[in-house]
Amino acid sequence: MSFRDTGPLIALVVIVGIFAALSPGFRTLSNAQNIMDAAAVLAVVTCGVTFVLMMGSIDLSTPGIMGASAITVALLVANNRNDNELGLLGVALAILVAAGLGCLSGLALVLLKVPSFMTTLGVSAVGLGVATLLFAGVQPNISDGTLSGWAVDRFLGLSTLTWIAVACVLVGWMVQRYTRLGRYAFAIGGAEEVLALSGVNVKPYKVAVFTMAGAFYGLGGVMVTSQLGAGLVQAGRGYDFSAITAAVVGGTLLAGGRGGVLHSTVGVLLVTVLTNGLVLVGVSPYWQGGVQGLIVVAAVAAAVIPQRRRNQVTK
Amino acid sequence: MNMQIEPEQRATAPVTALEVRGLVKHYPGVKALDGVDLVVRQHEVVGLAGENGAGKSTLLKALVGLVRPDDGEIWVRGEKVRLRSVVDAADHGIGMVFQEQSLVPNLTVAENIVLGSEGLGVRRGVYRWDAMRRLAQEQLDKIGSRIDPLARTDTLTFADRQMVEIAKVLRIEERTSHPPVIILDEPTSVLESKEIDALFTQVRRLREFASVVFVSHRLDEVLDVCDRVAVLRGGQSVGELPTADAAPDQLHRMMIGSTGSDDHYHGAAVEPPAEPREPRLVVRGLCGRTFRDVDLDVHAGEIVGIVGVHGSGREDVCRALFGAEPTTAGEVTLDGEELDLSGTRAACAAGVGYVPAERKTEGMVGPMSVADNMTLTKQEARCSGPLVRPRKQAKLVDTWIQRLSIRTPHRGTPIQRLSGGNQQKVVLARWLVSGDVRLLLLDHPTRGLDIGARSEVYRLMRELASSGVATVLLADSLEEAIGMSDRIVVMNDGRATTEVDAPVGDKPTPLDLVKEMV
Amino acid sequence: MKFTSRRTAAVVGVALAAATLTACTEEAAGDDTGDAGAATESCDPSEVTLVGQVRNESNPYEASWLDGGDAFAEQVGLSQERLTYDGDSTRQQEQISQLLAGDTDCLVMNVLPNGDSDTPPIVEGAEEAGAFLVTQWNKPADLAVTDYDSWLSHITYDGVDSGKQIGDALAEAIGGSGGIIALQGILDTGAAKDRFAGLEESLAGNPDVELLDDQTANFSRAEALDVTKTLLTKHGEDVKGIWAANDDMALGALEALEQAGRTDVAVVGIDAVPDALTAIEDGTMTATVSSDGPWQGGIGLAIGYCVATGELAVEDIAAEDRAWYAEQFLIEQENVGDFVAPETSESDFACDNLFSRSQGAIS
Amino acid sequence: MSTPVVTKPAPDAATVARPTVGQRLTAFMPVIALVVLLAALTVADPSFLTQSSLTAVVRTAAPLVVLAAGATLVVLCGGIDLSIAALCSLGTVLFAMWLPDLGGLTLLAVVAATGAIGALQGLAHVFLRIPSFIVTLGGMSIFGAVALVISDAGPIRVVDREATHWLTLYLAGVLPMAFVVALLVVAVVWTVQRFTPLDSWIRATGYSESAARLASAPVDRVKVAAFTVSGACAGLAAVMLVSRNFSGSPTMADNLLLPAVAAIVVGGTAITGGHGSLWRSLAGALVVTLLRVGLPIVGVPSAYEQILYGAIIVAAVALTLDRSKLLIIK
Repeated sequence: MSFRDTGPLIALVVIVGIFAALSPGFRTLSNAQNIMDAAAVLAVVTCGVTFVLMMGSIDLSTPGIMGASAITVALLVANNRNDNELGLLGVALAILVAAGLGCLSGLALVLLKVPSFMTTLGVSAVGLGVATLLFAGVQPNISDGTLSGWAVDRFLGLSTLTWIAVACVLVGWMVQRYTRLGRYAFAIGGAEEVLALSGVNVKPYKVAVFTMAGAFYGLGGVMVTSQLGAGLVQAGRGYDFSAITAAVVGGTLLAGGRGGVLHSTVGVLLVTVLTNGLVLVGVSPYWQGGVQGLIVVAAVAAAVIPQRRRNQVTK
Repeated sequence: MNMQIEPEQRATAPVTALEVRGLVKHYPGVKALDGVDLVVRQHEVVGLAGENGAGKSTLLKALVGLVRPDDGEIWVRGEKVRLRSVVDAADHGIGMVFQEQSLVPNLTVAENIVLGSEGLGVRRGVYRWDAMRRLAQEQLDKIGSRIDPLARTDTLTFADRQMVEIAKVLRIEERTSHPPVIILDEPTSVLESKEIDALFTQVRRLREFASVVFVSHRLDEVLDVCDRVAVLRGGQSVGELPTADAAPDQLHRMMIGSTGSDDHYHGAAVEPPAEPREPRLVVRGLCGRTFRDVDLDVHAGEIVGIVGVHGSGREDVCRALFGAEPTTAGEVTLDGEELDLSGTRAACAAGVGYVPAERKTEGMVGPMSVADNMTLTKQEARCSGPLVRPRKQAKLVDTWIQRLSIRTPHRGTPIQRLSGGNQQKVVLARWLVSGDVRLLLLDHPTRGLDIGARSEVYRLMRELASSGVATVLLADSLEEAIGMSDRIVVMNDGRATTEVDAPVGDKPTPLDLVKEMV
Repeated sequence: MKFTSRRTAAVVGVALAAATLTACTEEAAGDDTGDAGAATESCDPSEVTLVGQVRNESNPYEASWLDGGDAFAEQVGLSQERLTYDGDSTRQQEQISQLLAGDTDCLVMNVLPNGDSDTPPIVEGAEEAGAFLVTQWNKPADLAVTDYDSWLSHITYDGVDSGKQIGDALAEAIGGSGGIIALQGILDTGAAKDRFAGLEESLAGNPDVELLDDQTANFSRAEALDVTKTLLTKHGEDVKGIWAANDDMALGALEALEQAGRTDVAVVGIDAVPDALTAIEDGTMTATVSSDGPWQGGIGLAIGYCVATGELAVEDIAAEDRAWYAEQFLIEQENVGDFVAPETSESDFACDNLFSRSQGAIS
Repeated sequence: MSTPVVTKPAPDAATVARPTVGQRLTAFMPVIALVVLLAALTVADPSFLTQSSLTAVVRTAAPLVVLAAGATLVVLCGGIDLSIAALCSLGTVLFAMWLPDLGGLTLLAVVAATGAIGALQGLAHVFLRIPSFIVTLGGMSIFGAVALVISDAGPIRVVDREATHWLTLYLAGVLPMAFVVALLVVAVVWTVQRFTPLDSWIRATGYSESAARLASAPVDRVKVAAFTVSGACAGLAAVMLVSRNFSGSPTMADNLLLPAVAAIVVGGTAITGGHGSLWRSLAGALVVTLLRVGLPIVGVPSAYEQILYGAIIVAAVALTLDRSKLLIIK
């Protein structure tokens, strides 16, 4: 394990230490649970974005895809808008819709050869549009017991949503480590042209990665719906940049080819601890964003400086 | 090794494994292939020689399905084939080790070896690392390599990676029941001599169960390892030679179509300065990441070669002198004045020039024009005051295009469309346009160049030396170092251990140097 | 030679500058619409264009606003152009200026400005183009509607009052003493500030109620969930009540309480969105203050329509009806039944009944 | 076997130096996309194509053009500037706060201040070797916080409208002054770039930073300069917004980030650096503005508007991107 890999972990420990020293409220067990619960959705979303970043692409479609899946699931499980009561099947369908939207970004990337930055931006707008269409002016509130129970029921002190996130991270890690899809995503970030020379057609894998990322965002949207008890078009607002930030802070390289799901998860915890700690320490709400930005830059700088070389390329 | 070979196959008379008939390929404005013929028999190593631009790479690409010929036929074991992709070629038993290494740096060796045809290593999209490691080990065993299949590829040395490439290409054996045809494109261009020997051993091993097409710009190597050499010129086959009775000269003449000079290294000997003057470059006790206590003197008009194996630290010394690699201690003076090593700008301003080894990624900016590449460094060459004077720039660039006989359609052509030798001349010209360069650091200036282009670069180096420029040369081969240098410094494990004078007429032999290097 | 060329350059430069200056005009040439001030001739009812603009349609309150606008438009046999700007101030300005660049003779706009600072440019643009404008919710205090001819009216609810009303209701619900936390709206809006000021007034009147913490959750349900969870951890059992600057945040806080297993905390909000009303009916939420989306969507267009068609003259609108507070009610469990389905009737939008819901001029 | 006597037998490499028809077309693609979009909007609503309507479009587009133009330089260097919108918001606050004291100098002061902040980001990127994405992402939240704090989280009214009045004038009755200024910015930056070595330095840095560095191009200084100009442009855009809104607010321009980046990419500038120009971003900004204001005005319902926006923007990039310069699309 190189410093690059352990750096974010050290940063996490240091920040936890500082907050624990500053705030008695931070050191409680219930706050630890709180942090884990708060990190759940971001962890799932970041899992998805990590695979895209590993390929060296970028994904800004999170808000749209999460919004579409949040509304879809709210309309498919028992709710106040219609008589649907599909339960878990509804959840699966919502994730399917999300995966479809993710697939769309991937297809636009490989078929139209438009950079992912733009295709995902476009798909995000499409997703929000679809969500607004389905929303049709009346908030769908869910009354499905299972889904709303996810946010409330606890097992070993953590809510079901948190366990879902843990499962997602595990699945993500397995995909990254043990499947062709995951390894090829990694390889595409490392040397895409080599894959072509080895007779690998990378296009289906790229589409598959975007589809999988879409599915993760979809699950994220479902989780937000479960937390809020209602389907919101804005369910994914802000998750695009916070997920990318978390992944990068965790050591996943924007240029691709390095990092992974576990790295990103450390990043997610780091970002969540920061948000939580700043509120507990009592930093003015005005300053919180700024302090967070500063710490993110500092964390990356601390991880980068030891490896600084002359003539190094930084984009 | 060679467990797959059935004895009777080896015993039978030479069977044609691969045949190319009248291959034609046009690119806009260029006829890259203009009726090329080639025959490769089983268990034969065929050399392919030709200057850059003779059509070698296009022919190779056509053989592995990366380029679709406009006309002509490719026959594999008596069957006419159409190769649409690398996979197609592999199915017909043709595989290639690419010039630019084609391994994914952040994957393991095992993955790289099985990449694209994982077979049992992947079941329904899920990796089975054990099976994958076994598969890779089988391949590595074929070439007798001891590389750990689960090592990350970017932790390997260059030579090891080359071995992995060969192991990887041998996978095609599993796609065909026949002995495969392995193409090695410039495999030696970045290897040190010891590593080259190891590679040649591999090539001879390969011959036992495969056919090999070997491409190198080093004619001595081609003659050494091949059974037969086919020569291309201007996109046409101009003939072939059995290597048994061929000399480099003969081959060279075929390649360039005339009688070249016998010794392309030394055009005219430079008179050594009558009395010893102060050296232009004085390096004392230079330390850095990969080198320690390096001392070095270079006089004006002198070419000093630094030789050493991989890891000797000579590249880093070179970069350090240009300010592109940090130093921790040491003094460097240029013409008596202290040389600022804090960055490339300072070095450049002091009259130091550097030609990097990685031309494509570090030497030139591919999509930019010849003119812009040539004038990227010295602003005074194209500006008056802060403004660019297009006419001044054009005039100057055209002058240098002519002086160095750079073959380019126009000064505005993107440099990436030029051949390697012409690209390198542009990169060199960059330091010459302002006429104030005092020290030139040349890191493998002839890497990947054909003989014609090389001798032009040599001529240029000589001219510069005779005009008083001090040159530090990291040569592509020992012979080149010996041929070009007036003095040779041997580096070993980060230290400059020995210094050997190499005046014209009293050159050391490669053997002398190798002894010092290891 | 050099000298002369430099002189030429100077002359050319001065000439250019002069030309530039003389060519500058206050407004774009072209359509002859902008004879500043309200159109003196009245429009034929069928020629009136009705435009309703809100932040987005993915918010139940604002969607119901646009629906109210549609209902009014239907009532007078027209249709409403629905515009949304996704909470993006610049985009709102862009849409308005594009709208005003078209035919503005009989244009009626019922606009929800994104923030206080967005109102002046909208007003000035409308004034210049002569389009009839009614704004709601956000307006800088020192901008007087009576200074303008095209800006017919500004309607809002008294934020200080609503903040205070729910603050008092909350104090009562927790028995007059104990700790509460406050969830603020988007800090950069008048509504958020007024409502919080109302809470402070209420706190002054209830000295035993202690404000433990205030944080912004940007009027968002999701953010309120996270902030509330963190604040619950920080203050634990001390939290007896949660004051939220709108119902969306109150609903988020309710979810957080449910997830934390707390049932002893009173929650109040503002806006009376359907979900909040349901929550009040169920007893999980304590109080909210009504604001009536469909009515707001209709009334703005109705005022503009009446003036545009000449049934009402700008001069005839009383000064106190140019900027006024609309009627609002504190909704608690006892009276929630009256508000579950807000209804507007045609009579609400009759030209002689436009200002019936006024609670007085904005002070 | 032949024995020719020429020394240089290979055919003279590529005789094509002139761009082909296709290449020329790519250069004009952003303009073509613009015209097509305008035509489509006119078909949807014939009353859209009036002079006053077009005037309004360019007036609206002015701040976006300036923002995108500045950020284009950073993108050409191979980086990205995500802080422009937040910096622009901060600029509006600074302008509104300083105007009473500084009067006519406020514009210069704001542009200088945002330029300096941009330079600071550039220095952090260059010397700490932090990817520009991260530096400017951090900058985005830091500037947002600073703007919130100094403005006390509220809009600041600009009472003295004379200071920005000139920006609201019209040149020759049709061209909004703000747009003229935007054009000037593009023209000036382009001219400086074109007639100094900057152009080749910037492109070299964008295409291949290490090659540029080893050729002794002042890579670090060029990058810092690009960030500085990007910051200064954000300040100028801020002044334009203030002239339009008569106030400064800490979140005023925050939503312009993605449209600005979209404008750059729609213009055909490669997000990976090297290839592109400010003129392309100008056309791109107009396309994006047309989409933002045109779609709702011609009566596309909000939900469909977003779907259309997403689809058209991807299609526009598919049209304008010169893929011959890019080997791999990430």
